[in-house]
Amino acid sequence: MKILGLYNYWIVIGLMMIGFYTMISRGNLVKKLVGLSVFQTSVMILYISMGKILGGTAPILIEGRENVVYTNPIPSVLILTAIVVGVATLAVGLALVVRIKEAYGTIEEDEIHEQDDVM
Amino acid sequence: MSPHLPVLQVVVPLLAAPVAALVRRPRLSWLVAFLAALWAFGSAVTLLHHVLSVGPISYHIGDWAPPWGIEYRVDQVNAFVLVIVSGIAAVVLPYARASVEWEIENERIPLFYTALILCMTGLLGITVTGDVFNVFVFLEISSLSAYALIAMGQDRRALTAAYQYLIMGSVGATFIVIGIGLMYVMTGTLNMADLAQRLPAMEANRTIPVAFAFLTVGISLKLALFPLHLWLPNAYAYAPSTVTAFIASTATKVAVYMLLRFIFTVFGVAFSFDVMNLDRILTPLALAAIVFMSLSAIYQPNVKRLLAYSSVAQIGYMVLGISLASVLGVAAGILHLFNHALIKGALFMAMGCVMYRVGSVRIEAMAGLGRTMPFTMAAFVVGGLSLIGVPLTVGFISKLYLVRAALEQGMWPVAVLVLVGSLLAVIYVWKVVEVAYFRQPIGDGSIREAPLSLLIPTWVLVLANIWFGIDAKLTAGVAIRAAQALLGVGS
Amino acid sequence: MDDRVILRVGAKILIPFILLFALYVQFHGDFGPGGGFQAGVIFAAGFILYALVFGLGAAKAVLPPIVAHTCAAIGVMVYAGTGVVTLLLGGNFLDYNVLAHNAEHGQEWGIFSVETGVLITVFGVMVAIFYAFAGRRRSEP
Amino acid sequence: MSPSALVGLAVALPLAGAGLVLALGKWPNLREAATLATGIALFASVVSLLGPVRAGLRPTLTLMEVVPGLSLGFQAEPLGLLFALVASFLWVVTSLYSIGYMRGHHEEHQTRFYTFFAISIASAMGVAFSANLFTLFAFYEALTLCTFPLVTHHGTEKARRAGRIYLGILLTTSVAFQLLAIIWTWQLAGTLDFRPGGILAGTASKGVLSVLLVLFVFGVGKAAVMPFHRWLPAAMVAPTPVSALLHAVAVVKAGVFTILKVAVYVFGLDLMGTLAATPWMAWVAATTIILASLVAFTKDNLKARLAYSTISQLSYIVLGAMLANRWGIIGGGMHIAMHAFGKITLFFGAGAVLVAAHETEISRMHGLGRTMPITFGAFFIGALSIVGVPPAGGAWSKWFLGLGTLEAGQIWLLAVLMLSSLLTLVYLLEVPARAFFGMPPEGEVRPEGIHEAPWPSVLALVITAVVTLVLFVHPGPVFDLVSLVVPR
Amino acid sequence: MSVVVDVALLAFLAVTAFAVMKQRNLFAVAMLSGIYSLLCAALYTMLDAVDVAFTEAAVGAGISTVLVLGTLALVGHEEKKPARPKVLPLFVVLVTGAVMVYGTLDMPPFGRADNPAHQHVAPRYIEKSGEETGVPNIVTSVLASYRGYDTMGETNVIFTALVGVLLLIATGERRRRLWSADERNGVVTEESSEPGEDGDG
Repeated sequence: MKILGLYNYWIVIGLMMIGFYTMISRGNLVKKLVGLSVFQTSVMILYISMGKILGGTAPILIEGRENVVYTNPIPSVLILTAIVVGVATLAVGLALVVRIKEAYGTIEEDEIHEQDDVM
Repeated sequence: MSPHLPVLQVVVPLLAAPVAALVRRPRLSWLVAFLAALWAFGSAVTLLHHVLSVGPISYHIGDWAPPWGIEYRVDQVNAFVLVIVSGIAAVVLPYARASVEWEIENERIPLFYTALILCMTGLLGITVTGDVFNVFVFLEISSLSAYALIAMGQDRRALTAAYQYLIMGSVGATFIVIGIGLMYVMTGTLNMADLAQRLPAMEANRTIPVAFAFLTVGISLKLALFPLHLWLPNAYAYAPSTVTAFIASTATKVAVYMLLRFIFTVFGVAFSFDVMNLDRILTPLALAAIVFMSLSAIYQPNVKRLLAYSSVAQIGYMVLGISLASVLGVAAGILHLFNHALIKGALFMAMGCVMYRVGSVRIEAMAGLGRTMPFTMAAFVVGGLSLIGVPLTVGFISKLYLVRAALEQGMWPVAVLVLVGSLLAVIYVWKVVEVAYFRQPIGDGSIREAPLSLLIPTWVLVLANIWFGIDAKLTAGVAIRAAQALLGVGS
Repeated sequence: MDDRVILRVGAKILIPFILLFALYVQFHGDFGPGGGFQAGVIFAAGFILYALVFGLGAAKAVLPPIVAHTCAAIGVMVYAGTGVVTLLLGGNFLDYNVLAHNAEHGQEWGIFSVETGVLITVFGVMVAIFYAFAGRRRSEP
Repeated sequence: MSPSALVGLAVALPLAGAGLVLALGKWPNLREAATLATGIALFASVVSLLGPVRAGLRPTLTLMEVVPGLSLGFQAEPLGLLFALVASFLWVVTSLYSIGYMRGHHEEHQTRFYTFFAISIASAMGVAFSANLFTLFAFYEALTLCTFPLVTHHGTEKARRAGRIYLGILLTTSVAFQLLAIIWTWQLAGTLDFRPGGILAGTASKGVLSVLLVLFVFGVGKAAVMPFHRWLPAAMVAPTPVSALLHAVAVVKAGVFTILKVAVYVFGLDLMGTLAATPWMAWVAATTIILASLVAFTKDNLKARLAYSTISQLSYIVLGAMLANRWGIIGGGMHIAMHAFGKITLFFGAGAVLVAAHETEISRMHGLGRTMPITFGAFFIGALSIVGVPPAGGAWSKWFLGLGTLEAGQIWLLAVLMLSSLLTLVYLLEVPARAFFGMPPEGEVRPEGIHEAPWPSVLALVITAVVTLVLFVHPGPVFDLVSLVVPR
Repeated sequence: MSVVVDVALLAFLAVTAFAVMKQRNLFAVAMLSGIYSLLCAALYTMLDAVDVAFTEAAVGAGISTVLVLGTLALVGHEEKKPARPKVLPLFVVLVTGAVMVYGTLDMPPFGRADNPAHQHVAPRYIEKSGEETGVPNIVTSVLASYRGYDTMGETNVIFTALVGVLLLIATGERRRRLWSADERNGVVTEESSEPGEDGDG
């Protein structure tokens, strides 16, 4: 039972790790950033699943109905912020990639290093 | 003192940022930024004074009592850090004006200053808040602006440096978020004080140690703790002079503060050191940083890069002090936080002067500057001596406390390594000094002394190095009290 | 040209609805899902669609980048400004209760005003970022 | 003027002098005049401290508290006063000498030279009058740093390499060992003040204190105890006045002075006597004495030979301290003065030869005595003093050191002293011997027109030689002053 | 029932994430990440986080994808074949994952109402926010009022992102000076978009 209860978390951890791996193992600068956003998104899933209460409803008060179980709103709030932060990071990162492409003519890490090392 | 000062400390710069963006005139936006920094410095000093005389302040934003609302909490520790950050900003901005006009294209300048204020705002926000998620939000403000600022460097490697910083920084931030989430799921709260109350009950639990681990690693990425420092050298080396001077003396310091805050206030010294045995990891890493990074500094052909490596080593000193987990040790760490900000600020600003006149900060380019730019190089020498830890400079005070803290616990090998570190500093500082004073100037003798607008701020910091090295009662006293506050022992 | 006429007509019809929907999301945020941020994104999406269909030039003619930048800055100031106003009215920062004669209205107004701030900023930022990327000349590899 | 103000003045005057010199750089005559004037004023103020101190006063001046429990302060006590007297008097003489030397030798950057010279003296005064280990360390390091430009004065590659060795050894020892020892002392004793009877007694186990003693002895690199002596020969690339005053008097004496202070005021003789490390350190010193003398033999370059002679003589003083008894300290203390006058005379002689005859190698000085009788006469007297035979002052200090060894029951150390005196006799007197009686090898003719060095230089070395003689006839003042350090 | 759906969604997510990692055509990657976001949005609705779902759909699937595509238009869309399987990253990732799994072992099981997280602060929002703010959507009230300061920070983050992007790619790029590689005496070379000329000399 407990294992089943944690299954959710484990999948999410798996997702996080896939994103994380994409991010740190790939040499393509755009790919890294996509990996980063997958990583971050998965963390958000973790948060949201923490907030879920089985049999609960979305945390929007319903007039005149007593003892409704509402899902925990706090993770949602935090994640709303986190999503924004994520897209902000992505935007800056992509802008950097564009500039790097203009300066080096490539967005592959190893080629960039080669260029800098010959100097 | 206005009761709203804690929040105004952050909100005024935060409001100044869009204004600086809107005025769209370099000079005007500079003025806005400068005023914001002055305000921040003023209020930080007021806060520190108030905290030292009256005691910690708790400010409820939106008038929602914590843990339901976000709390701003000012105590001896972060008031001190506030003073450091805003003080450096207040010194760097006058300096920035000339340097930025030379290094940054005109139409970029207003946004440049906007980013600079945003960076400061973020750092101040991290420092003053008492809510762990709020830390993350402001962390991102400071980081994002820092990435952009670093990328403004003239060498194209600034771009790759910024990108690398962005990747590693985001990993760090995400780790911090994970840590916060795990803490939240176990306690249901995000308020630091509240967490501190509820966590001890969880010590047996396996989730909290993991949260602790993620937070520590995430923060270590931000503070460039060896071996997670890879982003730092290039970032410092290729960023514009102003940016290097500001970020080098504030960003990592605030990260160190975060480490202090989490391991001492949130988790508590007992959990961090008795249960998690943090010292067994931090002490070796810190020592490794001190020795290896000082060694690699010796082999750098670019002085800014050399100083960057030395920064990583110096961070080692701070972390070492923290890892001793004694009042004296933590005080030494906090003291070095302040002192190193002064040292590196001065040194990087001197390098900015060189950049301004010579257009390069490679060691060969220093040739003969002792004669052509006497005041700049004198500033560098004094800063270097302070970095080495010569008596009557701030560097010496830090070493004094650190070594004493180590000896207090009978760790004399640690003490020896600390001193060895400063000997290595002698080597890399002297490398530069020799070139500057014993080589003939290169090129036609067109190189002149840097303009006063650069020299004066630089020398302000240099003199601060000496002043707080001769009269360290204030800084040392505050550091001790801050350490006592963190460790929760009589104060 | 002609092959895109359907697209253009479609867009002309669609965009007003998108903008309306954005406003709905904005004001309905108190009762259902939605709020300033989502509204801002959708609003921006409308413009981006316009730019994609009618070209960047046309879009910039309708909404010059400078305006977008200003929006971004203004929004932040609106949000923080709300806090300052509450300070001036004697409350803590962002303590909406003081904004009106009673707490509930205060909260209502406060939340409305900050959500507006968010809307403006997000809209401005999204459009401006889109302009920045779209306006960049491709560098030949 | 109150005594404590005078103490401050002693440190401030040379600094002011440095500023003055820098300001007057354009007009050499005024510049040198400023140096001389400062020197005389300094000497006067130090002398005027003599009365109060002998009357038992300890004028103290605390500048400020750096961190709680650690202050920057000065205090005039007999030993420091002696050091200050010697250094300040010889500064006047040396400035006189340098005028002749620097001009006769057409040195460059003379303003820089005189400026840093004055700053060095200021630091030496700071060391002499420091009221606690922290202050002492601060000025000790300052002395190292501000003599660096003097050592590398010529800026040649050779000078630069020498500078690296100089800085390398002095900073390494002081930071790695001395600073560690100081902070450790602070940790143990809770204070760093110099107090009669010491501050360390009973604060830690004998073993720890022994380690501490070793750290101090090797940490004071300026005492040039082997194996940390290489910097001193290296420093000889500097212009002769620097070698003469700084590397025969101010810097090196600052080192041995520090060791004496630590022995008397930090450890205390009683404690020292009980430490296992003390005799060992005594033997380290003894070894240095012998080895340095032997090396001196092999050196044909006069300044190099003098340098190694200095190394050996310094260890006499270290030895005196390590004997940990009254006579040892008195002998060591007196040797500070006696060796200073003797050795500076020798260096003046070497410099004079360099200026007048452009000779540096002993083997090529044959016959010079006949053209430069005054110089080599003075040299002879200086040599006698270093050897330690009448009628030169050096005899007394060696005599008391001898007594010290006997009181310590270290008959073998006495033998070492005897032996090294013998060695010294041979390697020093060789020089005047060659000069007066040596014959040039066949077929070599000296360039004509060699005569004594410029008059200021000659005057200077005559003065020091005479003082050396006087100190034999009237050792009283020195003896009284030093014996105040270790009252019966 | 809902559990089943959410388990299925998670499985889809895993597949998509894996595809993102493997796929080397970056346009496809962009699309896949968009799909990933949409699936997340669906999952969030399953988990009663409707606001988040909405936002994720708008941002993750919308804005982010547009940005990535816009970038790809500027920088080309073929990823180089990874040279060799990197060992260190794999190790790092496995360790991190293992630590996290270890951490979940004592985590309260998924979806229980008695989890500590639901006991402490959230209940007050659920009970009081109604009369305290008069806003039925608790998420909105917490977002804009209780934790309004966070949201202000968030707005600032967005603004910061704009400042960063404008600094980087909206202004004066063509006249930007670059120093030649060994910056000796700061030799200045004009940046041009063509590789080879730019900066390396």
